[in-house]
Amino acid sequence: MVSLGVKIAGLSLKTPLMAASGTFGYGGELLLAVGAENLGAIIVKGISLLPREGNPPPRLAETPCGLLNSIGLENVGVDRFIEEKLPFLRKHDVPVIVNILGDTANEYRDLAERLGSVDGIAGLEVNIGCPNVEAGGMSFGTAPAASALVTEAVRSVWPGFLMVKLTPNVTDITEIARAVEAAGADCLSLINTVRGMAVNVDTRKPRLKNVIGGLSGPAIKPIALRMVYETWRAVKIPVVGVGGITSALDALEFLIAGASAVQVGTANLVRPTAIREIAQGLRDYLASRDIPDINDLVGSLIL
Amino acid sequence: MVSLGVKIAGLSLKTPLMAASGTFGYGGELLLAVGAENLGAIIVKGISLLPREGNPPPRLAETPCGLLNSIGLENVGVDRFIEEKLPFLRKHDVPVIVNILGDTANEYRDLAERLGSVDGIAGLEVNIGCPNVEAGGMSFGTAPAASALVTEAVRSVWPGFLMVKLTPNVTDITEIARAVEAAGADCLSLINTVRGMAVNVDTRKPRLKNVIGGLSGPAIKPIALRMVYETWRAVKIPVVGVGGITSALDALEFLIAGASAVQVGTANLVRPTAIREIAQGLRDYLASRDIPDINDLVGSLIL
Amino acid sequence: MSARAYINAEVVKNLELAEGAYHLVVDAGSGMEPARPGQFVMVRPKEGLDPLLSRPFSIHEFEPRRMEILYRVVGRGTGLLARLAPGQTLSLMGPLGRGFDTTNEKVLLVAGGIGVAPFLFLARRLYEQGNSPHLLFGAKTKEELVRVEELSEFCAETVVVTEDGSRGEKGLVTEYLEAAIAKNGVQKVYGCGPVPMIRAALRIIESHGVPFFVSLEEVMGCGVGVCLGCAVPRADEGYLHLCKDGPVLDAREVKW
Amino acid sequence: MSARAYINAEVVKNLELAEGAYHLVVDAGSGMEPARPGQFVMVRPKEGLDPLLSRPFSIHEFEPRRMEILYRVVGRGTGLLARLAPGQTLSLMGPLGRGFDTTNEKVLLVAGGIGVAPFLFLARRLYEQGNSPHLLFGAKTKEELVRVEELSEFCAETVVVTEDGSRGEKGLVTEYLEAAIAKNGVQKVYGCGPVPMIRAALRIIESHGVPFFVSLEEVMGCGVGVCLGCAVPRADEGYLHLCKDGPVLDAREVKW
Ligand SMILES: Cc1cc2nc3c(=O)[nH]c(=O)nc-3n(C[C@H](O)[C@H](O)[C@H](O)COP(=O)(O)OP(=O)(O)OC[C@H]3O[C@@H](n4cnc5c(N)ncnc54)[C@H](O)[C@@H]3O)c2cc1C
Ligand SMILES: Cc1cc2nc3c(=O)[nH]c(=O)nc-3n(C[C@H](O)[C@H](O)[C@H](O)COP(=O)(O)OP(=O)(O)OC[C@H]3O[C@@H](n4cnc5c(N)ncnc54)[C@H](O)[C@@H]3O)c2cc1C
Ligand SMILES: Cc1cc2nc3c(=O)[nH]c(=O)nc-3n(C[C@H](O)[C@H](O)[C@H](O)COP(=O)(O)O)c2cc1C
Ligand SMILES: Cc1cc2nc3c(=O)[nH]c(=O)nc-3n(C[C@H](O)[C@H](O)[C@H](O)COP(=O)(O)O)c2cc1C
Ligand code: FES
Ligand code: FES
Repeated sequence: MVSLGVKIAGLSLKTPLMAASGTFGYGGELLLAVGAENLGAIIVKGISLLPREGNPPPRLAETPCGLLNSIGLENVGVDRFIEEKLPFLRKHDVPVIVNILGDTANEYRDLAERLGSVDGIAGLEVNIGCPNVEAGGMSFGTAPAASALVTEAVRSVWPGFLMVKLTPNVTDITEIARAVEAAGADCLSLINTVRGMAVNVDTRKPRLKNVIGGLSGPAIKPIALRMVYETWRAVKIPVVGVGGITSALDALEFLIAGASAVQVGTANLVRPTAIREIAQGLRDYLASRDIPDINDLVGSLIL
Repeated sequence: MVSLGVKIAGLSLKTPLMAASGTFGYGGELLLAVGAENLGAIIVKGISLLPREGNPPPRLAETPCGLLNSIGLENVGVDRFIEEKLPFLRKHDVPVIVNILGDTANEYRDLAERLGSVDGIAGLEVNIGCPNVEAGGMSFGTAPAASALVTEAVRSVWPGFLMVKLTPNVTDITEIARAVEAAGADCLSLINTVRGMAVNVDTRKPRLKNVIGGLSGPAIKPIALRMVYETWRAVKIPVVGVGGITSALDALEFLIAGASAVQVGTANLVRPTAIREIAQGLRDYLASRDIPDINDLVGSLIL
Repeated sequence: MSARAYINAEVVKNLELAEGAYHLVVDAGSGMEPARPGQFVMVRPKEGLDPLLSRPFSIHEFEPRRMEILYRVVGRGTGLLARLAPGQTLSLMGPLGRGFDTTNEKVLLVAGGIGVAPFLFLARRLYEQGNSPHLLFGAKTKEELVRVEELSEFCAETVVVTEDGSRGEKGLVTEYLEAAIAKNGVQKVYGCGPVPMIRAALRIIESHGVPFFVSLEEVMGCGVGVCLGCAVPRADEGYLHLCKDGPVLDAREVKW
Repeated sequence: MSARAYINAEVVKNLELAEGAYHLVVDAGSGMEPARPGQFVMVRPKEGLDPLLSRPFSIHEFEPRRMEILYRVVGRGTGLLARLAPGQTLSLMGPLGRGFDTTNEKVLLVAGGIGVAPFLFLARRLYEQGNSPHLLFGAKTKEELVRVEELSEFCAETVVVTEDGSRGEKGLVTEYLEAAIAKNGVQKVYGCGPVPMIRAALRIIESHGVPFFVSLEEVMGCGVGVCLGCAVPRADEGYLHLCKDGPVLDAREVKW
């Protein structure tokens, strides 16, 4: 028997496979398809203090081996999340990580405080890829100081598992990573989507109503993997890899390059059973190579 | 008859399709496959003052809809280029644009000066994605000041057509674009490759000997298109779009989003006749829509 | 087996009925749960990541194991679909979404072009309940009036309209809608077709005070409610999500 | 037609000879120029961008129109190739690169596993020139000794070696190389197979002062010399480019 269990910053996961935020809903739909035993954690769709409508359609456009989305952070807001979604999630034996977002550092803090008052939340993932409303709208995550500010705001009220999710739309991801580490994050997840665009040449309109959206899926895997590797070498806290993982081999690339766990996003849309299949693929890989423990692979890249 | 001719910063091209640097060699191999009448310009493989060996193999790795390369700027050096390669290129009725690279701003300047002394060169494309050796090795193109410095150095000795090629590995491409515009560039080309990585999970080694390489091909098209659109709105000089163009529809996306011309790179490796097919596709598109002139499409995005 | 998984289905038939319009019949084995008229399936090639997303199609006809769709080739995904030969396999997930309400009221079906797809299954179901619907089917030319013979078998009356007058009435369906509602004492209208047709139909139908339910389209990511990609603006505020709240929606709930 | 373009070729035969080893025969029509032994072709699916790159394969046998390759399934591209059925088409470009020199000298061919691929065409050419080569063919097991009957028809002598002794001599080809060179008065050795085999062979062959030419492998982008992807380190400094300078190289020119 091989072991897929991992422990990140004190949080124990049955497998190193988390469902990435925004691609697994609030867990209800896909949990049964995947099976709780295959799922390290569920990261729910990004939650804000107040409900958000999201962007007008079209919100999705396919690109070569990729997906552009401009969902625009539609969500039910923290109160309805706690009332309507959390009870279902609590019933399953899978850690629930809440992805949070806000317009200001204070909003992030208030959100963390509110979530700290309820049971059944294993940790927070802070999405710092959102526009920093107080500073002209560039995303928090593109500046080390703003990234640190948000991290500190959350840390000040949330003593538990705190993962900060980095945006790839930066010149030097390690600079942001170090700032977030210093500000008290327990671990880092990366990458969020890469900003992209597509045009319909028949209508000459952008394929997304919002013009620009976030690129995800296999297309961005090499970018994500590079950033995970760079970040892993730059910080001491664990790194969780996200971006384009659709198969066990993809997940293994990230683990070998330094990720302590990974998140599966777009692949859940393509195949609701993706995480189950990836978990099985990991078991097969370990078994066929007589590797007893998935942790032996983490950071095992041979240069 | 529809017209594919475009004029960028005074340079007339028979079609808006240029062969991107590093994917067309020095023109010899593929020119015949494409046909001079389909080719707006040939941008030759990046040239440095002295010959360079390039990186050890493996230098290439395929990724989903993409290609990672770490050729490492292998080239014959400016003298052999002028002696051995330029005579062949001069014989064809296609503008030759020389892509130049260096370790210091002075090297770029010296190179431009040397190239200024010979005939048959229609313009320069300055690759500012190279490591800035005097400033710790981050690429020139990731800092506005260093980007401007290189541009000014070349401009000081090169009065002719000057295109500066931007790297996408930055937080805000418009900031770099504006700095390069102010420093005297005639036009901008973007994007160069996106830094990426891949791992062989059998050997646990990076797929590239150099570990990190540059991602090109259809996978990066949405990123390139977004940056072209952002840059087109931020500067007054023309923008040339590059990144993942493999079909006429791809080229049209860039033109509609603001590019005055485009470059075709990786697609030349996949199909040596790619540019010929794209040119034909553009003619068909214009004819079927009764658009007489390709220039009518440039920046025609409907929001 | 849960409906939240792709199953392999074997192509039984994939026939071009008119230029660019295909009729696909697959053997979905025992893995597909019974469908209701108006529901849809997500379809993808059995292998590969490009195209990445599955494509949604209304269920054209359904019997246990046997699932049919009617589709028009408009791009890459449907182009690949058109090339599948009998014996080859594809992946599909479904039935998904909420279908048409099939309680016994006097129903008028209004179809535009390939929008007729969901109505065969629906008409048969209504017919079997002893409640044959009326059908108003519009298209550009007679070639586009695909599957009209099969459909009219289950309909109390079938009115076809072509823009070029090559078959049936000449003009737009909307010009014949008024009469169809009034004459037959219609209690409910179901529509599927191009948005301009639906919009025009809505104005007419509303003026008769008759409920109008439409099967809509939007780009879909997952088909199962997790990505929030398939947003349709609500009449008041916010969005409906077509894959969960639809694809059949009350036209008055939607902002047009 | 220039060799710098892909042509459509129709699969005539695609047979699994041994586990994972396939023999593909295509009808390349009139678009393919005559090939020389040792040259290669770039092969890609007729459509789609994923996989993006073409895959290089040695020409196993060639007659006008008819081109054959012998390949082992090792990953995605070869996996897709293995699924092609007769009648389906693929894209190919070639012949490319520089092949084997076929002047009349006493030649020994040293093959390891699927590395035997380029030697059928070469052996036949030499045989037709009245200069049948000697063949030393090593593999793990007898199953991997694919196409050995066809090959030995054109060879003056065929020595097969398997690691498990299931056919012919037991051991590694390199153990029999010394004898093969000495006994037959060999003037030139051609090799194709795994790098460790080539390296070991080189040491032995060099000690006999006999030239050794090898067909090498490296990841290729374009196959026509424009991308500089296929670098092979030179013995002195810098790089050779396999698709132009090779794939057959003088083993002494290469840094091992
Ligand atoms: C619930 C539902 C039921 C449908 N039923 C049918 C049907 O029965 N018969 C039929 O012919 N078509 C139906 N469609 C439309 C069908 O899904 C699209 O035509 C198909 O996805 C186009 O794929 P493509 O790759 O060929 O086109 P693309 O090249 O992807 O795009 C061509 C056009 O189709 C649109 N499109 C692309 N992807 C989608 C998507 N996932 N959903 C909706 N539109 C998209 C694009 O915006 C574009 O305008 C239905 C759509 C929905 C949402
Ligand atoms: C000149 C030349 C002639 C060849 N002749 C033959 C032949 O006759 N028969 C045969 O079975 N194989 C031959 N090969 C090797 C063959 O090209 C690879 O096995 C094939 O490309 C693997 O593709 P894949 O998608 O199945 O594997 P991948 O999944 O891409 O990779 C599997 C392994 O193959 C290697 N590989 C991937 N792409 C290439 C490439 N473009 N070139 C070389 N290696 C690659 C990878 O590094 C990896 O180790 C030849 C290679 C060259 C360069
Ligand atoms: C439809 C969609 C919605 C997403 N919503 C969120 C979100 O709410 N919060 C967040 O941090 N990331 C969100 N993401 C980003 C993913 O969690 C993930 O970081 C990204 O898609 C890259 O991973 P992938 O390639 O596996 O999808 C979303 C992605 C998609 C495709
Ligand atoms: C093999 C290879 C070599 C390249 N060499 C150069 C180069 O020498 N100079 C340069 O500016 N860009 C170089 N590029 C980048 C391309 O010119 C182009 O900017 C990039 O590949 C994106 O376009 P594409 O997706 O069409 O390939 C190279 C790209 C590839 C794939
Ligand atoms: S398609 Fe994903 S929520 Fe509807
Ligand atoms: S494969 Fe491109 S130069 Fe050899």
